[in-house]
Amino acid sequence: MSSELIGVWIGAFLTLGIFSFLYKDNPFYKFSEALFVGVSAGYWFVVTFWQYFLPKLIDNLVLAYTVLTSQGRVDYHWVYLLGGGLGVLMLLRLFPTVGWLSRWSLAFIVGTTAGLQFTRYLESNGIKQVQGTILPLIVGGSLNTTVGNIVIVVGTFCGLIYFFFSKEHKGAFGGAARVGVWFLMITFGALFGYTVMSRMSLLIGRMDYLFQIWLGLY
Amino acid sequence: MAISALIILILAASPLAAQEPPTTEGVALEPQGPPPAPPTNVVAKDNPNDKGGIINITWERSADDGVGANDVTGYEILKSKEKDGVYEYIGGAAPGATFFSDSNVRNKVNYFYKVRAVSPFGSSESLPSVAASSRVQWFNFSRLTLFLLSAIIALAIFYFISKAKGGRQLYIRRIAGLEAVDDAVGRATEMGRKIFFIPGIMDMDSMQTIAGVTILGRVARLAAEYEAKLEVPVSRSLVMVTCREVVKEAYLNAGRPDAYNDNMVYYLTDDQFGYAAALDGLFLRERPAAVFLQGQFYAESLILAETANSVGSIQIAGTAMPSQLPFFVAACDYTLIGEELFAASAYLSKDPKLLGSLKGQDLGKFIFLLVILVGVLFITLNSLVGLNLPNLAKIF
Amino acid sequence: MDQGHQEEEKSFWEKLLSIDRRIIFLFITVAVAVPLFFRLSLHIAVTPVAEGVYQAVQSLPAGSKVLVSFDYDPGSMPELQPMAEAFFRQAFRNDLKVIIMGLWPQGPLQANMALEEVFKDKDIAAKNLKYGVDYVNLGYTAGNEVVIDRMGHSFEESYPKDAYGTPIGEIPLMRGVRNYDNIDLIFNLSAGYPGTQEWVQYGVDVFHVKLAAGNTAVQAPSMYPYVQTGQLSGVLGGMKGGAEYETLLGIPGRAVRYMFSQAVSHAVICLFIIIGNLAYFSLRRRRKSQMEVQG
Amino acid sequence: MRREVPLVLTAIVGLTMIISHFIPPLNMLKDLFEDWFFIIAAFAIYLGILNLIRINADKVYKKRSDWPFGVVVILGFLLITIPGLFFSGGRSFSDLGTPFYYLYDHVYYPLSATMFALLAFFVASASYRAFRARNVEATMLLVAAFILMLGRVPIGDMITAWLPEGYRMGNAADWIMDFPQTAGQRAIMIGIALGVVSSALRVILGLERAMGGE
Repeated sequence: MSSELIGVWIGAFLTLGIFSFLYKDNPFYKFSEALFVGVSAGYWFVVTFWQYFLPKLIDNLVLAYTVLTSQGRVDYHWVYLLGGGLGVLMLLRLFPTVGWLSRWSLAFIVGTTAGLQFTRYLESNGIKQVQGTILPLIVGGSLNTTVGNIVIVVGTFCGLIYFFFSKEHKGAFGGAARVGVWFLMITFGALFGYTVMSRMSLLIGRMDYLFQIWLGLY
Repeated sequence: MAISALIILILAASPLAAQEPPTTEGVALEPQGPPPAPPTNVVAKDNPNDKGGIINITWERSADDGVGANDVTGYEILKSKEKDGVYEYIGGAAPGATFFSDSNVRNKVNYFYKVRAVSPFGSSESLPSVAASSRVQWFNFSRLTLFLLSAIIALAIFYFISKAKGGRQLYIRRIAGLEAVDDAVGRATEMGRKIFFIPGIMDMDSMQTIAGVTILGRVARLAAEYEAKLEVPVSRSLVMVTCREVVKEAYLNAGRPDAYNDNMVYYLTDDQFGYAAALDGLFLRERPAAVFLQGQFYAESLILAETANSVGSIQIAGTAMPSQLPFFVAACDYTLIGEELFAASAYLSKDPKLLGSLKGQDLGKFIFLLVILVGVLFITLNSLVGLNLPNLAKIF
Repeated sequence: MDQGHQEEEKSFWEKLLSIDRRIIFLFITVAVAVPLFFRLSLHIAVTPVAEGVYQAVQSLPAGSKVLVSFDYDPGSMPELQPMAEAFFRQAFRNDLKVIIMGLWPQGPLQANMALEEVFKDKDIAAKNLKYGVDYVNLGYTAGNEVVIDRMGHSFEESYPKDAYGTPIGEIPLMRGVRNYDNIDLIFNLSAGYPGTQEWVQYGVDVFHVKLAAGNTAVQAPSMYPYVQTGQLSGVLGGMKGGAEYETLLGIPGRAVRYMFSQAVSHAVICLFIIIGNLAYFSLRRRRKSQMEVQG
Repeated sequence: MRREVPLVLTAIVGLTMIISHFIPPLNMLKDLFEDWFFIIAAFAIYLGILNLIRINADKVYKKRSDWPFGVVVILGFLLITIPGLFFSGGRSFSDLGTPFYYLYDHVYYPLSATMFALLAFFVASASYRAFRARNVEATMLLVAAFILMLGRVPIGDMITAWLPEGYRMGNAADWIMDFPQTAGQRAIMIGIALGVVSSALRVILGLERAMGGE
């Protein structure tokens, strides 16, 4: 038996293990699930080690050290020690007495995400989308585009009205907000349909694996 | 003639021709025609809006690129520190290209550039560009709109927060689903069953978790007042710590510190599906009267909502994850949609800072709505009556 | 209607609603599994957004350079792998030069798997494509959207070497490729973050490159606003998107074959929703009429 | 120290990230902070893993119910970590043919793909038991979902074949996606953008209670 074939059998065994949950919770499923939890933790451990920890931290420190020993000067790359230090603080959460120190590293993470997202969201999801909504409402010669443009402008406009919080939804304003909700619901319907599509595709993929790759039925 | 044109075409398309290293002393092939016309009008300029270190070079294509003899296989960009000095090859560009950016320059140093058109039959150089140097720009003007908008929204938020702190009542509209919080908690008390509060599966660095935890504060307060049983199973250790603080404070404020204990908030597992499966089991066993799903959810949303629905719980959900919202809307009694989640936390806590920032957000929306309205009006009038009003999509 | 009949009707709906969910699971299993054994040539309707992707590639003259970023892992293979294969077929058929990269660690491996599949095609094998000349795999670099941003200045900064350790300066295809200015189209296959949204925000909006994308079905709807603004040339959504792409190319493959299962499973879900709602409404009506009696 | 340092740190880092977006010479700081971010994020992942191992080791040690599965978790972790760190060619650990890739392909991938495939079954069960047209809004959602689900597969066009071409279910699905759906997405996107902006600002300014602010 080739290692590839053994691999396919292992994969099929684990696939059936997870699927067995559909009948009822059982030791076979519990085994597969526990293995999944362990293996996925290990997977991320390995990936973060080689792809973040090593290149971003160790490599920079090694560089700083090489400069220090070969040229005898303190290089800018030593600042990575600070980043590494903040990282180590994160691990202190495991120890109740000093666990509060991990808030420092979390504060750094929160600050970076907040700062990055502030400008990024405002630009790409705010300004760019507003620009995209500035469309002519009447396009000569194309009824489809005309209707489409009107739908986009009205839908975006009313949808935004719905998200207005400092004015009561009454009268014309309330009417617009209600139209906005309809647009949101149609959007959710579309998302719903696409999510179902996606999940079914994954199931098809697994079934195909069992029937074709494992059993070779067709 | 036809055959030679074919050969030229093949040579031009062949990857080998394009990859031949730059040579000035002709090519290995027998010359079968004149060298291409040189590129013209070479302009070198500092790359705008950066910290320097980049010069952009543009040129007009050779008369034999795409038209004429149509035999140009690429361009080579040459650089020198002196106009009549020795020019060095610094990079190439594909046929049809008219742009190259040199990121190997020092600020405030003058450079000259030439562009050479290359064909199988030789090459020809353009005249040198005028001197160009890169320099530091202290402000990125291409982001001026973004900057102004950020500033306006930030200032508005400050203004409204200070107003709210000063005791001004800021109006916030009714949010469907929030009234239901009282009913849900009351029902749990009547039925003598538990309330579960799930603050999503992400850590405290998610804005949605933070909003969810703020809502938890209010729910806990109500639970303390009604003497309902509240449980908060979480999937992150720091979320657990934060939730404990929040729930404890709520019980204290409700005058029921005795009713609080740390076991109300507990950690299950970090693993997404492990957490979902554990909650599934809890819901089935405890048959809670009410379930709150407030925070950042992923694929597990569906499993949670369906199970809670099947045991007959009142469900009040809220998330800003568009792809999970449909499941909540379809399977839960009330759902806070996107921005409503953030608004709800302000609404419930009556915290002036939250209320003020919500007002600031609304101002941002107002600006966006105004721009859309005026922009659409202008562009429609332009196309209808042929006016020449500014296109806001380009300016904004 | 007499009381007894109503009694019977109510118990029927109630029973129906409370059936063991394993029966529902069984239905889905059958709906997905059985059609896999049939080879039906279904008519696949092509959406304008998929056409947009196809045209973006088709309109490139021979020799154009396409950067393709594989931002997914095997978890999304059923949805994205058919698109990857179809893309390579179209690119090689039109003699485009392909530069492969990945923002997900497993991405470039998915590319190799797709290439392996595509090279089995006789017409493409006949072209005798050479690594480093006709296509190159730069591999993966950590850093998410930051990589996209830094590549705008220089590819070499983020990818000093290809996936096999060759410095990119020594790769014929990479000569003359400094940054996005030398790229004619970016094609992105994405299953989440980082993915198409980041390519739009950091690539298109900043460096004005042309971008087309293939997405999982969960993500695809969120990309439509970008298509409408022109930030994105087109988007393929899920397995169906792959099937459309295969149809446009005239080479029906796996995605087209899977469509029968997909169709039947969708029909079953719709049927479930209808039955569930019929039961819900008939029960609600009954409860209402009971309340009136009590009132 | 417990409260002030994190607040100040968040403020400094957040403001730097925003300002450097507009002031080109500060880009260097932004790049540095981003690198640190990845380093800390890596440690955060390690923290989660250590927690997991600790909990499972505890479970095994104290022989709690299901403790043998705790052993499986730990063995599963070692199963992929040891080859991944030591026997898979270092940085090219994920190349085709390495032991790490083999385990990934035949253990991790089938498990995770099947976990997600389970959702197909839950979608089915939820659609039967939970998705009700309980009001106008939910009805609109379900109708749109119907058109999409049927219109995106050949069935939709088949059952509407009696309609003229261009007006069938597939076209309706296209129309919904191109226009109303785009508009709805856009409203959500803009709303979320503003929500993120104001939350980010509150966090940076230390106004968020949950983050230890005043």
